[in-house]
Amino acid sequence: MSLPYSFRVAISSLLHEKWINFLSMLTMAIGLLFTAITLLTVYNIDLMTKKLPEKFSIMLYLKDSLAREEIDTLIEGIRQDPSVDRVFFIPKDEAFRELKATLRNTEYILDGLGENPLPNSIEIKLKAQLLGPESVKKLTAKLKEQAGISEIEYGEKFLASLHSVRKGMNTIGLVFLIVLSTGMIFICYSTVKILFYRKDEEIKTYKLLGATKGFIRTPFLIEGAVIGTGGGLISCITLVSLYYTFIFKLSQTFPLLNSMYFPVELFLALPAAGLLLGIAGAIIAIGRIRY
Amino acid sequence: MSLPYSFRVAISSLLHEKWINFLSMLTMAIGLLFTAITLLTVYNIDLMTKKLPEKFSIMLYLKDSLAREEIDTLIEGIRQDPSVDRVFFIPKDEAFRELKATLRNTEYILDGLGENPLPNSIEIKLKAQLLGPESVKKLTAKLKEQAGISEIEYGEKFLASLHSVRKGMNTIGLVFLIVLSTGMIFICYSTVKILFYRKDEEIKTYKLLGATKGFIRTPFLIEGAVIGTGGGLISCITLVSLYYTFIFKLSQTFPLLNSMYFPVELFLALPAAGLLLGIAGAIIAIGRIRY
Amino acid sequence: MIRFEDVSKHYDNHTALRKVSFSVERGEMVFITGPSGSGKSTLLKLIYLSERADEGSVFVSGWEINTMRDSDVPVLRRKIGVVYQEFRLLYNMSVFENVAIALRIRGVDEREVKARVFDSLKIVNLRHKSDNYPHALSGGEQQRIAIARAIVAEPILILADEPTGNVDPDTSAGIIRTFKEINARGATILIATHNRELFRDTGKRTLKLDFGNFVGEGIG
Amino acid sequence: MIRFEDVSKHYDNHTALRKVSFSVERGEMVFITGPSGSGKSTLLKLIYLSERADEGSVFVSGWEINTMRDSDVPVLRRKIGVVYQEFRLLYNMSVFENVAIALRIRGVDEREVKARVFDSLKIVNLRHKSDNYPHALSGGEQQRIAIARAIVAEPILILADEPTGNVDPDTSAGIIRTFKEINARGATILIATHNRELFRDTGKRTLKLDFGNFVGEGIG
Ligand SMILES: Nc1ncnc2c1ncn2[C@@H]1O[C@H](COP(=O)(O)OP(=O)(O)OP(=O)(O)O)[C@@H](O)[C@H]1O
Ligand SMILES: Nc1ncnc2c1ncn2[C@@H]1O[C@H](COP(=O)(O)OP(=O)(O)OP(=O)(O)O)[C@@H](O)[C@H]1O
Ligand SMILES: [Mg+2]
Ligand SMILES: [Mg+2]
Repeated sequence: MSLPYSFRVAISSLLHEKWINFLSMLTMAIGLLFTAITLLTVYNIDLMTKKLPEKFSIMLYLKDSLAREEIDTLIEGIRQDPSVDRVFFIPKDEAFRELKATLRNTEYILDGLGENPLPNSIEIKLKAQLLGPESVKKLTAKLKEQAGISEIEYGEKFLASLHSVRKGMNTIGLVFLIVLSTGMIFICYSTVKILFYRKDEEIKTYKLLGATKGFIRTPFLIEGAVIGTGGGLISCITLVSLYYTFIFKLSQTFPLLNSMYFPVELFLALPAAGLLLGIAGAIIAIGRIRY
Repeated sequence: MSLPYSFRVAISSLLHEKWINFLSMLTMAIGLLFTAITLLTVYNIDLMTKKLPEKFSIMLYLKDSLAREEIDTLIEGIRQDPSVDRVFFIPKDEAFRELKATLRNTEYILDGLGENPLPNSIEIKLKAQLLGPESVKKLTAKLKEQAGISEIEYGEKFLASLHSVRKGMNTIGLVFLIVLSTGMIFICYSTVKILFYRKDEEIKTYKLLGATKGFIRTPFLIEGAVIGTGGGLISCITLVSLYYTFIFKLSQTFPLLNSMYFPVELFLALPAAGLLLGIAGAIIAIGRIRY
Repeated sequence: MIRFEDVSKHYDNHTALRKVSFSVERGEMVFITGPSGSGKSTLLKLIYLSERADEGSVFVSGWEINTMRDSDVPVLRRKIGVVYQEFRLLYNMSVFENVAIALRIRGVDEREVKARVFDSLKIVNLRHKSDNYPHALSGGEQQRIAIARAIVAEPILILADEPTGNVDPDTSAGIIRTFKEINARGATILIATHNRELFRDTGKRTLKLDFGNFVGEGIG
Repeated sequence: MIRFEDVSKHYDNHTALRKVSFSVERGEMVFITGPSGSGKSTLLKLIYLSERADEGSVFVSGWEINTMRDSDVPVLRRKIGVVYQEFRLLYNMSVFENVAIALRIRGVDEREVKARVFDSLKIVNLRHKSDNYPHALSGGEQQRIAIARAIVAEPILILADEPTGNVDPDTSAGIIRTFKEINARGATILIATHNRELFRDTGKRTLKLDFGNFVGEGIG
């Protein structure tokens, strides 16, 4: 059987019942749209929680007795550690200026102090991907053995809660993504299945006339593909419009949205996903053809 | 026509094509499930952002010259303001202890100070629902006219960003809720429509036999109602299971989830919503019956 | 009972009836005959308002039904029993329910339904198939179910479109005998058929259609 | 060409054929007759494998088709042209496509299709309806489309189930004439019918079924 013929049959069948086919297209569009929105949301939340570790650092308060060269070798040693990203030296004078700035209107508190009571300190930023309660424990244990450090401080609580937030967010996001995608894929499949249900008699007639499985299936696969791709295109257009009408406008008043990431690949993937779903849906919907 | 008869017809029709009807039920279940999940999410985010204002307060730093009675009348006056929720007086000694606690390991900074340099202060908590940049401006303007107050401090930036976060979250949540609910309701309708599409011939036969509109519609409405209610029940059961397998377990490791609110009414509303959607879907799907 | 006055019916690309006039008296039994595509089914459809005439007037029981309001159509149809050429059975209902539906639509008391349905099924010799579904019946059996459904409610007018196309001569004769009995009890009956054996020797009036025109009238 | 050996067919609650044996030679034209529900359609269904026999053997062209593998079924069916009692037209395709499908399934070259379809439609006098959709045709016209589809691919075996139930005597005679011509060119033809006029004076063999048993054989 020639492919152009199958195409003609599929197109004529699509047009012959255009409203119900358009309805199916819209339903698939909605399924794909929500999968895309969830994907985007989960992805962006993940991006945002990835940025959080930047705020984390380990502070080393140094003994006043340490000479400048000793400090330099200390810093150099820390830099060697594989989990360390960047190291800053904060001289005691700078720390004092910062404290003053923090106290702002009440800085007169410090006026009574003759001398700067703050120590020199070193701030350590860790590599984001290696950041976790264990790696920090290991590093601090090593640093404790070093001479010249009077105290080590890091936000243990912050680190722990940051970690649980990230894990929680990612788990919830993933669960949500899986549940929703499964649901939406099921909806796409179910739409094609219910749509093709009434074609049973048609398929039976084809079989009785002696048509091969391929001959019977091809037009239906094309129909499924057209409905799926159509749905994908509609969802793609809707997503772009939603982006421009809401996210784009809202980001003026709500700058957090500005940093959201909308990968172009996703937009292009929607019609492709629709195509695949449509064909797969049609294959499953028609089922095994038995003579 | 007797209602029991319509029921029998509907049930026999449902059973006659049980798989496709079950598929429609599942599809509606998914639609309802996601609407419920979104509703819950938006609702909980709203609840959480509603709790944020508790962290906001206005600080009044008082002149040392103020006598205890004067302070009391001042506090009494502030309490009269309709936007004020609670008022605390913080004596200078307590403020000093707090500062010491804040500075923790570096409290020796304060050792040099002979006398407590901090003033007495009053902390004002506003009613959450009246909290906003304007109401705070109005209150502080009024307070500025009072004698005995050396300074008024409040987190202008915090307030502004809190406000925009709440507004943004609520807007996004609402948009998402509307878009998703519309989509899911459409899916429910579309499922019933596609399912009933192949009943055209059946309806035509009924009409030719002289059946009244009510006679024709009733069995289909019952079918729609059964499919909708079934879908609602399935979504309800799934939601409860999801709650127990995920949220409940996750909340052990991720305590934020503990404070999530799962209203029982929502669970009960799902089958009811399914029922309504099923009947409405059937009415629209059958359409105007014309002779 | 039935009167056509210069009735024409045009489909998109075809004129099925051309200025047809005739009348059938109350209590008559009339055959309509003519080659395939001559407009027999169309003529019947205009009576039960499955189609509306484009020109002329159609009277049934004194009503001009061609301009009838939509809301009156089911009332008209409930007075008529129709054997459709394509049977129009309900394929997700049992044979019993397929016949009973005609009574249920007319609001017949549930206690009466069973007896009347079985009586009707007995007439077409299908009492034993009452629990089957239509797709498990032979072509002729399906046609007889359609006949049982048309007569069960004892309508004042019966329209039968090729009611014996799928049954053997003996069964056909039985069906015509049944129609004659019903006719003898007062019902008006119109049968479209090209089976000459049906109206041969019945002594009933026969109208002959060809290409949408009446071309003859005789006694069978 | 066809041989039945003690073939029985039981449906859920009914025995449609009971130990039926007969054979049809290559190039024969045979009528199968019998009352409604006697098993004529079932017998034909066993040949094109819409149903499988429960007991006995069915031979077509020397193959024992009752135990045939699923994958060979379409090969068998493409050798046969069937006029189904319920027509089985494709209602979302034009009349032309409904006939052409039989050629397309057999992989006939697209350039040949048009001419052959129109030839076939001319035989059943429906050349002018080729652009219509089936639901816009009269019952008899639909039946003739089914006949056109069965003969267009010039199969070696034609099975026709009540092929003249909805057409007038003149058209019937024309259809039988066509079948005879095709038969004269070598095709084997099996026609199930209870229209005695069809086989009267044809000089062809007639098999008579009753309640699933063969009860007689004669020359029409
Ligand atoms: N799928 C089925 N399930 C149960 N019984 C069936 C089924 N198909 C046919 N029958 C029964 O088998 C018997 C023979 O049916 P068949 O269709 O072969 O009769 P037929 O000779 O073609 O009759 P007709 O002239 O009315 O078409 C009938 O009584 C019918 O009710
Ligand atoms: N819906 C339609 N659209 C277009 N043409 C139609 C339609 N219905 C019927 N026709 C045409 O009108 C003519 C008369 O049709 P009708 O069904 O009345 O014929 P009939 O006398 O019943 O024929 P038969 O004996 O074959 O059933 C036919 O040529 C048919 O093709
Ligand atoms: Mg007709
Ligand atoms: Mg048969």
